[in-house]
Amino acid sequence: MSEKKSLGKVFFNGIIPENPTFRLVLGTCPTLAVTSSALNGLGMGAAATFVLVCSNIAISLLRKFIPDQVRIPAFIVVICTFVTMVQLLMQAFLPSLYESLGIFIPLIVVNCIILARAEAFASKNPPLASACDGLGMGIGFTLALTLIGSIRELIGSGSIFGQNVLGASYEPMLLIVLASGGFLTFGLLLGVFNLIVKKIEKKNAAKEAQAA
Amino acid sequence: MTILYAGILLGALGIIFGAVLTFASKKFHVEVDERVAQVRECLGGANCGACGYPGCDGFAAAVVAGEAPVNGCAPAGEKGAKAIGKIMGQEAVIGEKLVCRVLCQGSAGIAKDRYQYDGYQSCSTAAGLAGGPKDCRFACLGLGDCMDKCAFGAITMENGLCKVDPDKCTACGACVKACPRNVLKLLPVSASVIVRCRNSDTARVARAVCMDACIGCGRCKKECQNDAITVENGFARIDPEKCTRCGACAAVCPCKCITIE
Amino acid sequence: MLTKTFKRGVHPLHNMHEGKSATRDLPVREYVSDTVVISMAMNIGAPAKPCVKKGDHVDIGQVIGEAQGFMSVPVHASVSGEVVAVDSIPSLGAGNVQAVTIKNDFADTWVELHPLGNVEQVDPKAVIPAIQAAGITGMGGASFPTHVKLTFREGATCDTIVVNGAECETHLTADYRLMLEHSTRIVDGLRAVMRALNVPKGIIGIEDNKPEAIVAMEQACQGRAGVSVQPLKTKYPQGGEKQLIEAITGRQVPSGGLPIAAHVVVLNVGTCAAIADAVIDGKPLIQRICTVTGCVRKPSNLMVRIGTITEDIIGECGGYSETPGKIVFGGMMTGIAIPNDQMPVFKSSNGIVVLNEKQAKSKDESPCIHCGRCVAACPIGLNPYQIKVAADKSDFAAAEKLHVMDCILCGSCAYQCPSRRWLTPSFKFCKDHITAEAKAKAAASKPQPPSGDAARNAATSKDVDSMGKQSAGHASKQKGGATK
Amino acid sequence: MSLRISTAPHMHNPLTTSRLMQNVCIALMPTVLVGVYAFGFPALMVLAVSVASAVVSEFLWQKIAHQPVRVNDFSAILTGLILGLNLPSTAPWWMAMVGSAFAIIVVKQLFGGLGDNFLNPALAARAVLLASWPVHMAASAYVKPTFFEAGVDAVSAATPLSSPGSYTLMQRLLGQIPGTIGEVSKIAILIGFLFLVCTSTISWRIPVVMVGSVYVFTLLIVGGGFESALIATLSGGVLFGAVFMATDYVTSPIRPVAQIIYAALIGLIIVLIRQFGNYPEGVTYGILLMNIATPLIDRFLPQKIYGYQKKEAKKA
Amino acid sequence: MSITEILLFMVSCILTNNFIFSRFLGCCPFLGVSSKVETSVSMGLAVTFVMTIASLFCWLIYNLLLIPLNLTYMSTISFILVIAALVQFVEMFLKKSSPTLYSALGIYLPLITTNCAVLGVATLNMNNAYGLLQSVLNGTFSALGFLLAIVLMAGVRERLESSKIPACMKGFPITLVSAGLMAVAFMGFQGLV
Repeated sequence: MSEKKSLGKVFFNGIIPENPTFRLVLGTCPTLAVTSSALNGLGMGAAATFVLVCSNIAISLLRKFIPDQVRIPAFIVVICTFVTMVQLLMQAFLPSLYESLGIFIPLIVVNCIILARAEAFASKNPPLASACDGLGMGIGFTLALTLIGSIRELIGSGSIFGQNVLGASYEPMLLIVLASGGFLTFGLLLGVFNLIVKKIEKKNAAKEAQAA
Repeated sequence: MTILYAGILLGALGIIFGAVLTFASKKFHVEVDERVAQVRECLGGANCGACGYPGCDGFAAAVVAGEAPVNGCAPAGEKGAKAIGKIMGQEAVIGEKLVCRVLCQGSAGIAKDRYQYDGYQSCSTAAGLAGGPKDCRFACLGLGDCMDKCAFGAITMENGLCKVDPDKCTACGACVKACPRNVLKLLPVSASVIVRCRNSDTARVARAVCMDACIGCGRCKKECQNDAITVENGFARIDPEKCTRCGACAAVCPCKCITIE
Repeated sequence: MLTKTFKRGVHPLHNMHEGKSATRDLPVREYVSDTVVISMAMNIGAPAKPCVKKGDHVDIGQVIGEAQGFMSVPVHASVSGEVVAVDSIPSLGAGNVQAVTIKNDFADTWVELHPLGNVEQVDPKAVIPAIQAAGITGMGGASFPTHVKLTFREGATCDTIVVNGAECETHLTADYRLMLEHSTRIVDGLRAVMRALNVPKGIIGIEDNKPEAIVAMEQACQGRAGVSVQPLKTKYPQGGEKQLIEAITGRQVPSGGLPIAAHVVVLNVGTCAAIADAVIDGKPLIQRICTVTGCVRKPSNLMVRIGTITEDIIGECGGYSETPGKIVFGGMMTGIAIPNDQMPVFKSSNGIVVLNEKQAKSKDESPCIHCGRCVAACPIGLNPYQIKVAADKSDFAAAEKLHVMDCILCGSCAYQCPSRRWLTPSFKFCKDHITAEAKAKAAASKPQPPSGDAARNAATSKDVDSMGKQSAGHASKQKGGATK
Repeated sequence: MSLRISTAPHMHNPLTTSRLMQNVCIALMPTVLVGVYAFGFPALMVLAVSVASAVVSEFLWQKIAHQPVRVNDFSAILTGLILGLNLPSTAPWWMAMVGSAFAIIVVKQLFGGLGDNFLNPALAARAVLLASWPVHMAASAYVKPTFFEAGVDAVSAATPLSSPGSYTLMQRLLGQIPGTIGEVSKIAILIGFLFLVCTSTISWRIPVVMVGSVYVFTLLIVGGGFESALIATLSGGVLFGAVFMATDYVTSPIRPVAQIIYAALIGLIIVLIRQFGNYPEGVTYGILLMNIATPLIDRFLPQKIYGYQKKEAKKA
Repeated sequence: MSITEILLFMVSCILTNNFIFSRFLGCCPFLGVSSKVETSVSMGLAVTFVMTIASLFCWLIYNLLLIPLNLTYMSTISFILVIAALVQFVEMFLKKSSPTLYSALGIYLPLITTNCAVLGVATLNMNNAYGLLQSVLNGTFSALGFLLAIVLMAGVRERLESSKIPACMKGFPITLVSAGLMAVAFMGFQGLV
């Protein structure tokens, strides 16, 4: 089923048309938990991208050898090795980010995006295409996380990436940084995203109608 | 040395669990409808639960049982939906694609009102009150029973008359059943020339109740070269097979009740 | 005697709305108009077939429409005179019905009658055929053929007959005046039915806002075997069949069942009086008491002949006092609005209420605020606000799961709703579609079902007209005449 | 003659939705007057901003979403009033505005407008404000009512909850104790309660059972004599919450038995939070949590329908 | 662990730091499967069943195998293997032994393997170095918290079915906002323990 799609298209597909967070709504756990600050969002996105790209490449390389019935456990093992690698690297080089992400680094293993892409794409396409797809998806995920993280940080603590933006007089709305704020912000953003997509589709449809 | 231990540990765990599982799968074998497995194959496989069903197996079972829509799995995308459609045998409708047509033009200005109706907004309720708010016994009452019933949003109400969007219409027939006045009818898409009236009263009564009513004068019948039009019990009917869409009948109809979609 | 009642319900008659006061104390006046239009479909069941032609002369009580089968009753001429026309008129429900128009020659010549004599000695077997021959149907508003109600499947036993004197509808005082002026007639009719069905007990339920009627009926019951009066609390819908049974006998009619399943038969006081006329004098049902009230100069209780035109009746009551916005047959809670004042009176028309423009205007719906007043009002204990949500989506399966089929369409919920939501009509919409689907399924399964593929093709390409669309008729469930 | 035809019933109980909302607004008036009298001009400003912001946000939302503008059914005004009464008089104006906008747009209109929200808008907004700007909303922001005596600076004093002994019972009833604008004077709330019950706008069940359950559970869990339990019940927002917030039709159960369960559990949660939680006042969270559970209570309460019990009736 | 400690631990796991509303573990199935109350109850019970057993096995493997061989960095992969195998075994066992229970509960089992909650609780047990009893209790009580959250959410979502939610908010967005408002209400329990 993997008809030849140009690599660019596959890459771009992950960012807007099938953005894992806003369009397919996968991987909600890290999206809600980690985005209390833009930096965390970026960190989590980068880690997930790294794992996604590596596991896609590895899985598409091994796709011929993995018997079909045992494919899910095999994928999990592959993904897990990369996650453990990321975990150890982060613990060594970025201890502060590791502390703030906490339990969610090992949880990348069960992140639905990675398993979904592995299952739906990587196990059926050549390594290069899978890598692009992994990269596209990863960057899409990172962009989404960073966007949510920066919004929450802006409202919740008046700063972005730590730099104070809204001045001293602004009294930050602490709720947004807390747990419930995560749900609310992500839900409202998803709603706004749907609205924008619908408006674009309506404009295209209108254009097509005139053209037809 | 610890690398060795790690390898041994993983290997041991893998072997032990593998053995237990193979033994268990033999002992606890239960046969399953193979179509479920095929449908399961086309799904995203991530058990993400986005479709609202408990995981991909749950969704596959629901699709085979006919409860879940073929395109319910978002990650599977367009390709998945078509593949599942093929497995489930929902081939494209054999023969021509049907679409629902509105056989009435009695919107607010055209069909005269019998009384002002401001009760419950439902056609079958209004039709049951002294013959319905429009003088014509066959007119569309414009209160939206068909619109409520259409699951695909293909029907909208304009100026007291229902309007069907051919692209969205999947010819499921729910609206035809919902309409108390039989104004809607499933016709092949190509049958674009339609007589939009079904008033079987005499010409005098029909003209009195609606400006665009068909009075069964038969002028269209004479005009049509390939004899596609028959006039029965007071109104003209076009046979989709014979009609060549030339539109001659529409030009000559005195009451303007033949339209070309 | 302490008053009994049923659970929940609503009290719509706080004095601001007490429509009855206008005509409570006015004695019944006789009124005969010069032309009558007698419809052939005045009751639940098959309409009668006219058996007279234009130009025939008819006497009062002569059969002008033969019954069509068991679920149908003959129709009699209510005036003597010459048949002017036999044509179709718009009915209260969907489509048109056959009707006989008679020009009254005021000779009041009766057709030859054959009375059965005193009710205490009447032969039990002859009562029910006499009731069918007299064309008697329920006078309380449902107009169900009485002889069908009194014939039971074998194995069904009945130990009580309940007579509905509650008249819980707003504005109507027809039954009240009947109880005051013809109390013995009612008891005679009840005794006749008790003899016919050999039932030991007959109880007449009357709301306690009609104390004079209770006294009059109690006097009429003196010395009559097994007959008594039971005062009931004034509450709407006390007059509903199921509510009367629950209040008087404490039993409940099982869901989907008929009152006979609770061993009770319910008759209206008007029906009992008509039965007495049929048994004692052999007279068919040709006239009834009808309350005319609202925006008329002289509100009154009229003994009108069946088929009298509304316009003449209102003329008799001094004409309109204001420009009419809406004319309703029956009371405010379950009455049917009529399109114009040419509509004739039926056997079930217990009242004509004329509303002015302001009263007729109905506010539009606002969203449900879950206040629970409809749940507190429903005498059956349903959740009206949930059923309405299903009805708006035309989701009949969900509505059926919420027990919409048990709804008696009494209107209490819609009356109480502060957001003016169309609750009762949406339930009628659901019930009609569910019964239509059940009937279609029954019809489809009865003949030998066509083979698989043929059926599927047949369903889509077949010309939909000939499916015989059963449109949602008003009380008269006859076939929708609209489609060819 | 063109007559109008509509479906039965043709007559209605004169009570309408906007009439109900107006009744509740009227019932709130005594509390508003005492609150403004006690806390002076700042309280009036907070109430005005919160009501205005509620009405404006509802108007804007319905305009943008092309819905029929229904601001005249008083529900927005009511939400604004209740939220205003839930804020301390020292609350900054922008906080009242943000709170009302959040209540109307996110908690109510986003779910479909009047009748479709599952949480009481005013309460959800108060919880959000409490979580977002604790310093303005917490008990420390309560000031002693100045009753317009000039010169007395608004010193933040110990609240009746934190040190029960410092105020006499009478002071509590008349409202000479620090607290939010609406919860101070118990007498005014009782007047409002009586008005609502007499005009049958609300049923007595929820307020009475809720206050009763707070009293009972205070006795059971907190212990310490009937007197102190009564004082604990009367102090804080229990009375105001019971009469005006827990009885919001849209978010409270429908059947009487369900209402009793709902009110009893609110009382339990309030006492638990007061005794063990780190918030001094549990009313907001008690009511919100039971609003969440209301759909479950309504759903699992058996429904006695005519014609389905009394199996023996058929046999007899 | 005295009884009162267990009770306090239970209240803290279920109410104060509820798995969904304050720890964000297991949100995917929470958002996906909570449309009907019956399915949510089954899902919740299945999660409780698996998390309890998973906590037990993971603790055993961690303390008896990984620590002596100081392979602690292998914890994630071994936990995942254990959970996957466990779920597979339980699913087969249930399908065979009681089809009714399987039809109600079993179809959720494959969904649980990729559920962050199960792996989350195992990892938390490891991080907090709970004892055997405490980690099993943590597994059970956290799952009960998940059950409470998903059943409440199902009740709310069924109620919202009759609401006129704007088109762009239908589906996930309105569920997320509802969960957010519920999380605000659950904040009341902070400090309860």
